[in-house]
Amino acid sequence: MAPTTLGKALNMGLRKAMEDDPKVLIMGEDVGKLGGVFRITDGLQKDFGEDRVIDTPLAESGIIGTAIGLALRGYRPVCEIQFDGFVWPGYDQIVAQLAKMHYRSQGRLRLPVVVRIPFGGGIGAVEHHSESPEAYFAHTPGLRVVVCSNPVDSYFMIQQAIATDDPVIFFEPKRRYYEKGELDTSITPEPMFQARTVRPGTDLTLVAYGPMVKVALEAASAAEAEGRSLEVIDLRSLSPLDSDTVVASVRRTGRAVIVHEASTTLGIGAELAARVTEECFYSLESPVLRVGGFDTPYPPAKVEEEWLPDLDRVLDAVDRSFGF
Amino acid sequence: MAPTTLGKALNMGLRKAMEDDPKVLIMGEDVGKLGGVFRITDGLQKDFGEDRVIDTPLAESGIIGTAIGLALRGYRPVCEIQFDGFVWPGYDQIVAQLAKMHYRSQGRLRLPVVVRIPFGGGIGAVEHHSESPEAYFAHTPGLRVVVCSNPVDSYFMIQQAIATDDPVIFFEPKRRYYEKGELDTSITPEPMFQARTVRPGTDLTLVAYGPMVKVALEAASAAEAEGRSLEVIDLRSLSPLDSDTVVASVRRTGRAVIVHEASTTLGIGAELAARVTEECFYSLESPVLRVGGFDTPYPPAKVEEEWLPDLDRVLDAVDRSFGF
Amino acid sequence: MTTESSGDLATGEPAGASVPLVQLLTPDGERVEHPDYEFDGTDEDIRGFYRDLVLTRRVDAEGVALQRQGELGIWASLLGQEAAQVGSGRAMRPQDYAFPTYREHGVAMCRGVDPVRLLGLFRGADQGSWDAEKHNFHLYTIVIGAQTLHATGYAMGIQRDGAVGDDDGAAVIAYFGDGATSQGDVNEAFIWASVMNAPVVFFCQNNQWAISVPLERQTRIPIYQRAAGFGFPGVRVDGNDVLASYAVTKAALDNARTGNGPTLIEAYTYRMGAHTTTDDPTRYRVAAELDEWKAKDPVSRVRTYLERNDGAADEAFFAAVEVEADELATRIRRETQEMPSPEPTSFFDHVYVEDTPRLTRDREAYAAYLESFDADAAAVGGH
Amino acid sequence: MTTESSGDLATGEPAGASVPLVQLLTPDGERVEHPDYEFDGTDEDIRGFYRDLVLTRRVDAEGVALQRQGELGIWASLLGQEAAQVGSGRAMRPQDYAFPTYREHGVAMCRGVDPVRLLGLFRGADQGSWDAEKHNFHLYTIVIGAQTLHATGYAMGIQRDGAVGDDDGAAVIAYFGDGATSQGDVNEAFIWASVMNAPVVFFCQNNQWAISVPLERQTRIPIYQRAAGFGFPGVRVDGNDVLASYAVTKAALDNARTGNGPTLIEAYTYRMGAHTTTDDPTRYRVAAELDEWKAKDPVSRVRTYLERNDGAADEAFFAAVEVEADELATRIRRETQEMPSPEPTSFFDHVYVEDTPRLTRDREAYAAYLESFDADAAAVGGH
Ligand SMILES: Cc1ncc(C[n+]2csc(CCOP(=O)(O)OP(=O)(O)O)c2C)c(N)n1
Ligand SMILES: Cc1ncc(C[n+]2csc(CCOP(=O)(O)OP(=O)(O)O)c2C)c(N)n1
Ligand SMILES: [Mg+2]
Ligand SMILES: [Mg+2]
Repeated sequence: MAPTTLGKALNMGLRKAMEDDPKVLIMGEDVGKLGGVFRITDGLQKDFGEDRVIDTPLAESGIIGTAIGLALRGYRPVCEIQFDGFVWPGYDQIVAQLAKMHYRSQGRLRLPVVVRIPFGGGIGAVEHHSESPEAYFAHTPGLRVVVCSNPVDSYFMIQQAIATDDPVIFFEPKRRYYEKGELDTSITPEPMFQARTVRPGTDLTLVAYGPMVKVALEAASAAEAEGRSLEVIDLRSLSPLDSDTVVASVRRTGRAVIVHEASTTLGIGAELAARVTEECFYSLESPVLRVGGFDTPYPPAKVEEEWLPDLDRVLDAVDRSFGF
Repeated sequence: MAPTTLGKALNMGLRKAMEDDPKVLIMGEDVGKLGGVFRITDGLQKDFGEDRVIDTPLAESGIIGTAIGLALRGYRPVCEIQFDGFVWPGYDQIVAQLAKMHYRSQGRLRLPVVVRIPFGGGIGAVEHHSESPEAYFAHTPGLRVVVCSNPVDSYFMIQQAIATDDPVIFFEPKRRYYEKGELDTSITPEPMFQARTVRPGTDLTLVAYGPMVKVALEAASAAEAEGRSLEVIDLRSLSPLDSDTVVASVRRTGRAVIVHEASTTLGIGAELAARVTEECFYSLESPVLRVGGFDTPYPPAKVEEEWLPDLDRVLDAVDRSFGF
Repeated sequence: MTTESSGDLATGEPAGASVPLVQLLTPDGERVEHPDYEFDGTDEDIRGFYRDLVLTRRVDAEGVALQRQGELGIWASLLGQEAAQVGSGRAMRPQDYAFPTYREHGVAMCRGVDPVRLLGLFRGADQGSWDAEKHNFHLYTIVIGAQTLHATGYAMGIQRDGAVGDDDGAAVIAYFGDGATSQGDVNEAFIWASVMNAPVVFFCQNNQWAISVPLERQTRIPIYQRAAGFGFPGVRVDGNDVLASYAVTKAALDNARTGNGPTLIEAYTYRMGAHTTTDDPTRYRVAAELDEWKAKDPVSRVRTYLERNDGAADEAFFAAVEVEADELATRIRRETQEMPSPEPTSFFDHVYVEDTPRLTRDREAYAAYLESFDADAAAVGGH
Repeated sequence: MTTESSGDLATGEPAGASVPLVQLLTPDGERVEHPDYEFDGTDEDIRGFYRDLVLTRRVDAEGVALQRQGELGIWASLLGQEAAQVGSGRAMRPQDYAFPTYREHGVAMCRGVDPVRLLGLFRGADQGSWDAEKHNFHLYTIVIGAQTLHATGYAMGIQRDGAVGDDDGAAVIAYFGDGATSQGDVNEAFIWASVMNAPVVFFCQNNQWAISVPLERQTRIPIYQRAAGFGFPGVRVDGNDVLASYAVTKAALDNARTGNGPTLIEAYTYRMGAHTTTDDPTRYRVAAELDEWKAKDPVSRVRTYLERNDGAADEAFFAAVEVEADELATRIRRETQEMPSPEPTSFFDHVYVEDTPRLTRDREAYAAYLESFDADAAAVGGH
């Protein structure tokens, strides 16, 4: 048990997966000597060799497409997409091939491919380096989509994702890479495709994932000071979307606010709002409210803090919810 | 005024746009001599020449990417994507370039590019030929997304799309290409980015677009026989999503059902349900219900009729709505 | 390998011009020599090819007919491309793996796939129902070019398995068309294969057309010369010559399996039929072109050879092949007509290896919904 | 055009091997002859280049310094690539159009873009604030390779405008790196340009690295040879030689503008600094490499030439350039520090040419929300 950063926990989880299964490969741009631009694969090529940690040519479609071929040959490739905004050249291979091949083959072929995507903003970066494209993947049947938010989950979820026989899009909250938490690698992890209540409460359900979990927890603390008890749920799995956990909570609290960085329109919050409303219609005391990025492209870094959901905007939504 | 198929109306609209503005170009696979696999560009290369109707190499990224360059040079390219399922290789150029260049340039550069996508199922086709990818575009700020559902709209909307200075993703309901309607080309069209109430009603608001408008109208007729008055709205514009028209209707009717072929999770119905619930919370007598494709890849043609929303599934949802 | 110097490339020599191609059997059925390639088989092998060609053509004709009769939704005919497919397909060893497009019916048959299995996809009953891993023949890929990357990745897997390097090594063959050469994916596959020195053969059937778009819209030089730009050999073979297609593919696969990396083969051929049964080629090409290619028919030249060379094949042989083809056609027809449609709730299956809770719920709800109609029907009738 | 025969391509000659490149000014400052290319300018022109090189390098150094001091979020240094950029940039005519990556600061300056404008993007104040159409210099493109298709499409527009064919024609130049050659988009751009015979020059600055990934991972033959596979000429130029970079680019642009189609230029150079200020090259490359390239420095060889050739330039000239560079650096620094941040609600602007109703509403609501803090603050303080 030691304080470990989220990024380091991912690195440890990858290492563990590679040790446990010789079929696990890592591939992507700069994942070798450099260890990735965020150092998540640091040291792995040195220890596992160039055959297992592959610096690829600079082309995302090639990365995903060859990973599919490697998976068909029995390997378990873990692809790194350098930044969220660079996944699109590989998108056809993800949505038209990776997502559908198991289905197309009536279950004969399995595609245990993990696509790691550092995502989200708040790091002062230039264009294409701060996107939150999770909804594009969660709308695609055949993909599993998960997001980690803390070191413990990062360590275990990356291993669980690699062990999954379906393709998994694995989102990593890049602005939390350097945040620390206690990591006990000896515990038995919870199942990956489930949401987790990270703070119990009675008055309103606050749902978040990835980088926004921290903000949600801070909002719950702040609200407590005003006498409001907020239950915070870390979604963790966006596909399958564990709405059941949220529904159960909202049946108790009667109110819900969902937070994410992605543009609000057609973000995960839309789906969650639709489901929760349908399943909790008579328990709801106010409509499910969404706090998301605005419906604009991600803005220049100097105004990203204004664009991104933050403590104040979450509390504002909580206020509005209670105002109904 | 003559009975005209939806496909022919599009062809006429394209011709008119090319006559009106010499900067309008058509580009895509097989759009020349063949007139496109659906003949939507039939005869245009013969009359406007190979410089204005361009059979491109077989690559969607190339089509969109060069269209962007042509637009920067002052042209107004209309790109045809042969089938919905083949847009993904061009997706990076659409979401990372086309959608963002106006924003990136603080409004200096304009990208009047239209991307025509025949979409949807029900035509007995093989894989990748029956997809409904509209939500992937509507979640992308910077794109405008419209869908036509009848010959009159098709004729005018394609011209309006071409006249728009923003990029427009133009969805065409391929299974309705051969359906006829009266087309009077001399009327003044309505603005494009607005929904239209195509059948007034008082008891429930039924929302659809593209191929499902016909199904919605049939459902309204069937429901009338059971004494239920359904208001049918053709959304037409998915981005901007004209939820105001829907909200106004639901405030009167108290109930809403939304129908689309795309997989339900994170489909347009999710966004509409979230917005309508938020804005009509106290008017709603039941939750907004969604009738969509299931959360699976599009299935083989022999079972597509079971997969697709149809009259019965719409009526079933209407029943469920009234059952709340 | 015969590759052209690039000196003429820069001049923009037309892509279809009379470029030297590897030919071992002329359209007139004469066997000819080539400095780099020879066909090392026997007349028995050639009889085997003949049988493959005839059966392939018959299956294809049956596909067209079944579509016309409404048994299939669509069919992609390979008419004219039989030799390219049989030659390359027969050049594979059991351990080799093929990644096809949607038109490789002849290759499929060489890999032991029952042709009825191919029809299911075109009927709309499934999306490819053969066991890819049993036949080392991947499912059909419809998105143009995508499979070339899968093939390259698979070949990288072979490298990692240590299954490349000597004569027993394995290799991969990726099929694609002339139009496909324009896709980014195909060019990325060339890069990967070249940089990784992966054991993969890129087999391009240049049938001159991508639906209505002629070759000149995809390239201004012969396709096989593309390989030189990526640093590996390219060769043009007479795709209507089964012996040459076999010999060239075999050499390339052996090159790959022994660790010498990728080759691009351009099988120069012609799509004699429509792109698919929904296509109308009269809109974009002239009949004379077809006549020209009829003279180069891939099947008849083998028959001529076998007939002309005493003892190579007798009447009984030809008759037997004919009977076999007839029987195959009859069986295909029957089994296609009898092919069951998928169950109404089958589309919920295999979205994932393990169902999600929601899929399970949706399937159950939908089954109940469907049952309600039966109940309704038994009572008053539904909507 | 000098292109290699492809005979050696197939043998897999290493991509960085000693391949003939066009050089007109040696690292020692000697002018040399080349059979196909000559520099037709005067010493005054060379002094102009020198000034451009020095100013470019100074702006770049200032970018690095400003980032270190927290004024910029990141900076992509072009150190070592000045000659490739100034040579090619100066070869453009006013009517030509450039599509850059994120590193073409030198080209930008040749196109008359005030370097302060370049810093806004790296500061996070904007995403490129110069007027692309005024300078015929497009905004920086960060997604690798995407701009090569824009360039090709723009060139197709020039064709349609009838602005190609004679000496007054216009041409386009697309910049990209060695890593970019692996992207599908770049290869598709090659295909389009070749098939359409578009007036576009592909200018690849092969700086040997794509972040930490060495050239061998992108290609196994020299990059300029890629063009032969697409049927147009490719040439490798000494990218550290401003005269050769100028001459080769000018010839290629003139070829394009007169209707002779595309050319691929590989400017063989070296990224002497880190990939960006956030990169640490010590993790992946050895210092000796840098030393080797320091000997080929693109700026000092021009200075040597000017110093050695009596009358070409005097002390006063060098001193004046130095003063100008200092002043430019000072101005950039000041203007960057003073650069205003965008208004908090500015991100609602220019999503579309015309605001959507929802954007208008969101902007208003957000403005009101922001104002509520001021009000709160005036009263008791917000959350
Ligand atoms: C990405 C993509 N775009 C478009 C299509 C539609 N399409 C199907 S076949 C075809 C032409 C293919 O030509 P070619 O590669 O020469 O193969 P051929 O059909 O001639 O065998 C096209 C455009 C597709 N299947 N995939
Ligand atoms: C599509 C895409 N993938 C990944 C990246 C991240 N990235 C930025 S620069 C770079 C390396 C580019 O190398 P090269 O093309 O040689 O240009 P250089 O930076 O050396 O000038 C990478 C991988 C990107 N910008 N775009
Ligand atoms: Mg073809
Ligand atoms: Mg580089």
